[in-house]
Amino acid sequence: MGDTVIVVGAGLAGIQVSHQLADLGLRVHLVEKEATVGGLSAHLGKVFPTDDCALCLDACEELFSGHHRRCQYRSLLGTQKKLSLHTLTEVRSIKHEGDKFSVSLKTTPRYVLLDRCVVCLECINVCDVEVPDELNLGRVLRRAVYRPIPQGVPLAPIIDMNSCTKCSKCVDVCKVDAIDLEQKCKTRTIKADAVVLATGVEESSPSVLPGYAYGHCEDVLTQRELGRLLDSAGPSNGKALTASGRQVGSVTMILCAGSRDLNAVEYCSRACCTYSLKHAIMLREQGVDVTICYMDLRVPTHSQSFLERARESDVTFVRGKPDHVVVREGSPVTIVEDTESQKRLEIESDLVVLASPLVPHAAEREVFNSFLDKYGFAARHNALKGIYACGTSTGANDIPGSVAEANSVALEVYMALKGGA
Amino acid sequence: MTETGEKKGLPDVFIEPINMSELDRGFRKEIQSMPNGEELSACFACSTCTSACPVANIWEIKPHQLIRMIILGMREKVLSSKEIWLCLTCFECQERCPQGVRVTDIFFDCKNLAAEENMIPDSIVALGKELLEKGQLYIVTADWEREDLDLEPDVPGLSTDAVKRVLGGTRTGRLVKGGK
Amino acid sequence: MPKKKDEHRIGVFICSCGTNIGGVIDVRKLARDFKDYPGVTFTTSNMFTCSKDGQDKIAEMIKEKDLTGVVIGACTPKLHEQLFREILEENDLNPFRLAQANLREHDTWVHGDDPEVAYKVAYDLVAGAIERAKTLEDIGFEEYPVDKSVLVIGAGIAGIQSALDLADKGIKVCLVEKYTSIGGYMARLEKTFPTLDCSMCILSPKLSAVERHKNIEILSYSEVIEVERDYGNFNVRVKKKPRYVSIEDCINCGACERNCPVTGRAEWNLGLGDRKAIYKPFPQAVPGVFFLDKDSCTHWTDGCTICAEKCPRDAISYDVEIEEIEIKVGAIIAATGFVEMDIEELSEYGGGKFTNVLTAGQYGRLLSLVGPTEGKILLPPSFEQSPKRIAYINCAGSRDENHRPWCCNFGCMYTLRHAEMTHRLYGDDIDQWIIYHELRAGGKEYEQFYRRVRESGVRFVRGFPSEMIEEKDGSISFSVFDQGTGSLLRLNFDMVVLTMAIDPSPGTAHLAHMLGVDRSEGGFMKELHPKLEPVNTKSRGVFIAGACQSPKDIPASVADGKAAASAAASHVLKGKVRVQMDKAVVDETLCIGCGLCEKVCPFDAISMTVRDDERQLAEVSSILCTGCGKCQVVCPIGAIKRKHFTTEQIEAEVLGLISAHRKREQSAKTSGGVSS
Amino acid sequence: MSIYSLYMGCSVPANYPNYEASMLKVAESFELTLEYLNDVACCGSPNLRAMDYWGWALVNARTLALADITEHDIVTPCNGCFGSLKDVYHLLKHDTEYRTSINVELEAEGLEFTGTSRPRHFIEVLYTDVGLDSIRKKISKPLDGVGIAIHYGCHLLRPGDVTEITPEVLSELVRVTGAHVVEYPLWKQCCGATVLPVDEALAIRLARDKLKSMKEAGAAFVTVVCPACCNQLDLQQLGLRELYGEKFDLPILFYPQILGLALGFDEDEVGLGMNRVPAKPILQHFSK
Repeated sequence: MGDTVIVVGAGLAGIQVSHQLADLGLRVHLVEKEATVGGLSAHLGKVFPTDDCALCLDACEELFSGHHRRCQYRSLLGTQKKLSLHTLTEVRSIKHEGDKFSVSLKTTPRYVLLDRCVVCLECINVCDVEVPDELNLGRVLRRAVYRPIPQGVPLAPIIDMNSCTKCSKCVDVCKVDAIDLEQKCKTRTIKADAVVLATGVEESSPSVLPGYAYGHCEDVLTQRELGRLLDSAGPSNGKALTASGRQVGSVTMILCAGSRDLNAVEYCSRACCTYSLKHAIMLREQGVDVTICYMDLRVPTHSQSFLERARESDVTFVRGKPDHVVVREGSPVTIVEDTESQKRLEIESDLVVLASPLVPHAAEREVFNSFLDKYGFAARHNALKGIYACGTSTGANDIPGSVAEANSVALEVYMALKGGA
Repeated sequence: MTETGEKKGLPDVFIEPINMSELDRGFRKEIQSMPNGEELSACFACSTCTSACPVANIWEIKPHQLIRMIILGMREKVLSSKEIWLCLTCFECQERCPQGVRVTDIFFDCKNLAAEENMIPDSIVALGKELLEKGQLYIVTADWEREDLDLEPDVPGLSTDAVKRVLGGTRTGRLVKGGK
Repeated sequence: MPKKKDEHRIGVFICSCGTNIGGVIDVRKLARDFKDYPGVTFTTSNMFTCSKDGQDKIAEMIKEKDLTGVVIGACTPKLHEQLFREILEENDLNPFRLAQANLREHDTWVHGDDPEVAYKVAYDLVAGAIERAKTLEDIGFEEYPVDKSVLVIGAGIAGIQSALDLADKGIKVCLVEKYTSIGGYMARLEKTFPTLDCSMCILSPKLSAVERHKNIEILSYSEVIEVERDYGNFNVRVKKKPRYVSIEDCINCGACERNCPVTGRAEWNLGLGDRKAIYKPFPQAVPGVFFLDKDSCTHWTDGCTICAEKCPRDAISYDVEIEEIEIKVGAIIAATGFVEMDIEELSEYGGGKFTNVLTAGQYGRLLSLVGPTEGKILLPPSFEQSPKRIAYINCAGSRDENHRPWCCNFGCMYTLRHAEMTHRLYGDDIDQWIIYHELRAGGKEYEQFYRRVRESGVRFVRGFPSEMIEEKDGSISFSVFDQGTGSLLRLNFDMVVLTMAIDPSPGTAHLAHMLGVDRSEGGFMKELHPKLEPVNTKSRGVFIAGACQSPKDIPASVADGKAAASAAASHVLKGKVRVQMDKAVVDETLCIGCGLCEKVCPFDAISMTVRDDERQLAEVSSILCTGCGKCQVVCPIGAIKRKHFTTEQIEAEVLGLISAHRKREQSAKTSGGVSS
Repeated sequence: MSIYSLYMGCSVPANYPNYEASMLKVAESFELTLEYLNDVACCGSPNLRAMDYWGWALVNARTLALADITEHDIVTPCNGCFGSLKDVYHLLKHDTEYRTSINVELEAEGLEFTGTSRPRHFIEVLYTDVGLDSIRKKISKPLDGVGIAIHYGCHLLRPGDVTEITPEVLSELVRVTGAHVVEYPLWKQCCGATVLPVDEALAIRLARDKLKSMKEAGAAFVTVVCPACCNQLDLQQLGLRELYGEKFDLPILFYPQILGLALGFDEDEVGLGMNRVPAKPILQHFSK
């Protein structure tokens, strides 16, 4: 048996499994379609249940020998010789050839050469193009050459060719010739002995449920978007502001906004109750009134403290699922029946935040179709030997669940390739 | 104080709970066997239907409560409720049910069961009577308007006999005859 | 500038931490203000000192300025101290030459509303750190060998999974189980949710795999009684209780059980029904032999020897003594599982008093084909009649401040499974009601399972039941306000099943203490970090898996078992453990052998040993020492010091802090203005 | 040239000949042949459905069976009729048992429900079969962007899986005339027609809220495609003025009236004078 493993997706689970496999001596290619690693967790700001900064949360090679926190910048690149990270890279096809897999990868250009860039960021300073930063809800501007997440790995900037004018100022200012505006897509094929799917989940767009006025009213956000607002590196430095820039005084959260719903996603997304509570507590710390409309609060025991803290900090809980959100004088108003008081409430608030269901990334669907169930999640044990899955690619899960699963998959892969002793 | 000095029973201060014996176990199945009732049991009481309803606010029993009552078997209470007759039939509740329960359709089913047991507002029976007698709900009264617009004076194509014939033998016929 | 020998060359790096620090105080100014501070060679500030840019800056300056110490004003050392130390190490400066001032948690997060005060505090903290940095010494590390073997305590599904995974990797495993058979709670289940797979069909291949594996030794009916740390390894004493039936000789003929005249309460069936004094708990038990329960057997009171007489192989012997064995392992996995909370605590539900109030675990035994009723739902105690109406009460004792505030994590699904199985067996003949107040079905395919159960006609009432009353006919009545219909219901059932709150197994507290593992709410064993190290503990080499950490369902327990195996394997396969020597050390020239330190050490790391010159002095085991510093405090003459936090170093820091404060006060008085 | 079986129901011909006439005019200009379906019965919606589901299903199945003979789709301008036909059609399509028992009854008249003829709402025929492009080409007098609020009517849109019509259908049709579609908060809300026999006050209240919402959102005119809705919004407006002194002055027009005017018909041809709230002011908004 060979020893090459391809891990698809560099979220927390993918990073975890890659590290462990490399640590055990296997050759690992970690493939990530975005420009930086971290997956959904990198957008969630603090993460539950410990309120860590998600970017510090990467497990590392020394996971088992003492300390447990190291940030992503160091752990991944350079330290592990057996681990290659391929960002901006997608899997185009997987072919089964005997015991091996032939995996075809396509890398879209970053236009900044990773092996040369020293991250002086002069290029960003000279860039004249300013466009709304989509990652930060379009509320702030970024340059055509930019870093999607300032601490994201790799640290080098990326050029957005859709807005770049090719004025070449960045090329001129770069002292190490790290910018190549003519970079082309690259494809390559890697022979692997095992493939681990850690493709993860993303928030689905709430536009399937038009009743919640998402896209119609700028103050109706998803939890991920709220996460950006509450992130100190986000568009308002962690302050909750409305689209018009006003300090938010009240927030209404709608849980299961599309989960457990035959019109959208029939399963339970599992993690949203807890991160909604986390955001609620963070908002309460800013003095914001928070109302949470829910059906069942599904908080696992290890996150139970969030529910208690939310109750103690006077978050209002309304047990009922809102049918719709109307916009009155520019502000969203949530219409809900409180089944406990048996009263219909019209909750006026500055923001409405939807806990949109977590769904598998659409991009991978086609390539991996034969390994996926009807929702697009990977089966934990695939019929095809040599294909493994972990983290949220097997079903919506929270971080502790993903990490535990990644741990166990690493050992499984190792044992399959290296046998017993 | 009672002036007559008659002995009265203990004052009625407790709200009597609904006793299990008052619950009709078959009610759920009865509804489920009616048109569009199959999904009834899928309800998990999220109350989306109630918040979707434009008029539930003035109801004593809310739409989601009616559905739960059907599931638990509170037949009498559901069928005698005035709420089922106050349903706008606008289908907003049904449209938004996350579990695919056909709420409005189920209320139609309830109304049919109520009608079968003569628990039906007089005004609805009156409408039935009109329909049965005239064969249509609306009668042309201003045929000059139609003529002005080059239209036939009578309702084109409408056969009043058909309605009379068909409905005479169904529940409408029985209700109208039996009256109340 | 002339350079003196032994001069301090300290670099000061102030982090803005985005806006966490920089949003409150002017970090640039703070860095500038230390430019001329005695001993400081270089100062700077940056956006994220922990970022690559920040790290590179530190590395560059260590080399360029030949720094003797690094001071970082940033967040709590808990977060990035290790990272910063590594930068020092990579650049040939001892990692312990780092002093970190916590400007975020200790200052800007507290004084965010008063930037002026925040700035002053920041200045003082950094000054203290600089003074401390001047006194820091180089600290090295030591290595100890680790044995390639693991002790797994508890043979439920998590422990079994760990044992198998480890054994497959060629690691010797000793699997200790308190009960007479391995298998744990899962072996009691008839079917598992959400697929309704037969539980034993999944489990029994694992049981026999464990039994046959050449790398696994099973110690059933045994308990760990002592754990001693021997540098990299553990010396563990295990008490093997006598089962009075020889595992080697018993041929499973059952003659002993058939002839035994004594009955006892069937523990395996959670108290439902009886068993003999000599018995086999369930057909697929491993070890697959009989077992004599001394507590119910009358041999020791009336001298009965029927079973021994009937045994064709002389496998039964009454004079077996408790045996204690000692084993040496490189790592330990605790997987001791859970129990249902004692039903008698729930007097409001008639727990333990009303015959027809059962726990969900007991109900599960009724559903088992090898249980007391062979899979039929029958009313205790006679087990003749089927109930017509069953109520399941979810969260019985759970999420209840008066009982167990935590969620049991699997009770909702467990109840749904029971309802579904009962429905499949009895259809509409049994009217089933689930009284719940929140339905937590957050796992793969769980929501869909919940829907199937609703559709099967089970009735759901959202609310908590009132006190229960036992009617004359043995049925149970209670009231419940149903939030779904908004009405108060008075209900009556033939059988009430309580989905009990979950406790850690008895003995968990004692075991945790022996292993040096913390416990969390409810007495469950505590992990090192819930996210990244869910199976590691603060005790190096000790791992936890499954429901001993918190209530868990089967998939989570299996994943845990695998993860713990993976962690333990990584630990023992390295063959050695590295210990950083930032521990307590004894200055033997000063020590007077008073023994105070030995008394206060909470980790038994200090012992009094006799030296060559016959003096009895304190000695510290560096692997046990956690560096808590208690000994340093009690030592009457300052002979024992916790390295890296010596009295001198702490004093230097405090004095630096105070003098910076004083100086500022002074200059404020003389200049009359507000100074930094 | 397409042929359709036309089912008028009773309300449109009895109360709103202007709707009927304008619809016929519009159909004619797009070469849609609408042939009156004969011997059909009133749909009874929705009160008949409430008291006598079987009778209601039978009456409407009979109508559908009559249309099946023509082999043309059955077209109606009334949301009530549409809802009834579509619902029964959906039921019989999906519930074979029910269909069998219905057909047993219909056999007496020699009829059978086969499902060949699909129930269609007139505006959906305009949208799908004629198409926005063809309509746009024929418009000779477009509107000047005046704000029109749309009251879709519940039974046109819901239940969505039965009616298979989305709000865009009517919005696009209104836009194509050159009007501006005014969005208003209560756009989905019911006009209240169903509860009129049971709770008149509630019905009036619903109509009034609806009108208020439209007015406040800046609507100058309102368009409807259902006689019952028109009753509630147009006729009730007069009552609201008389009884409560609430003046909305919101003219309520049937969609074919608006389209007809845009196609160049004169006001009498679309019966503009018959609208209860004077609708003539809309004429000023068509280009000359």
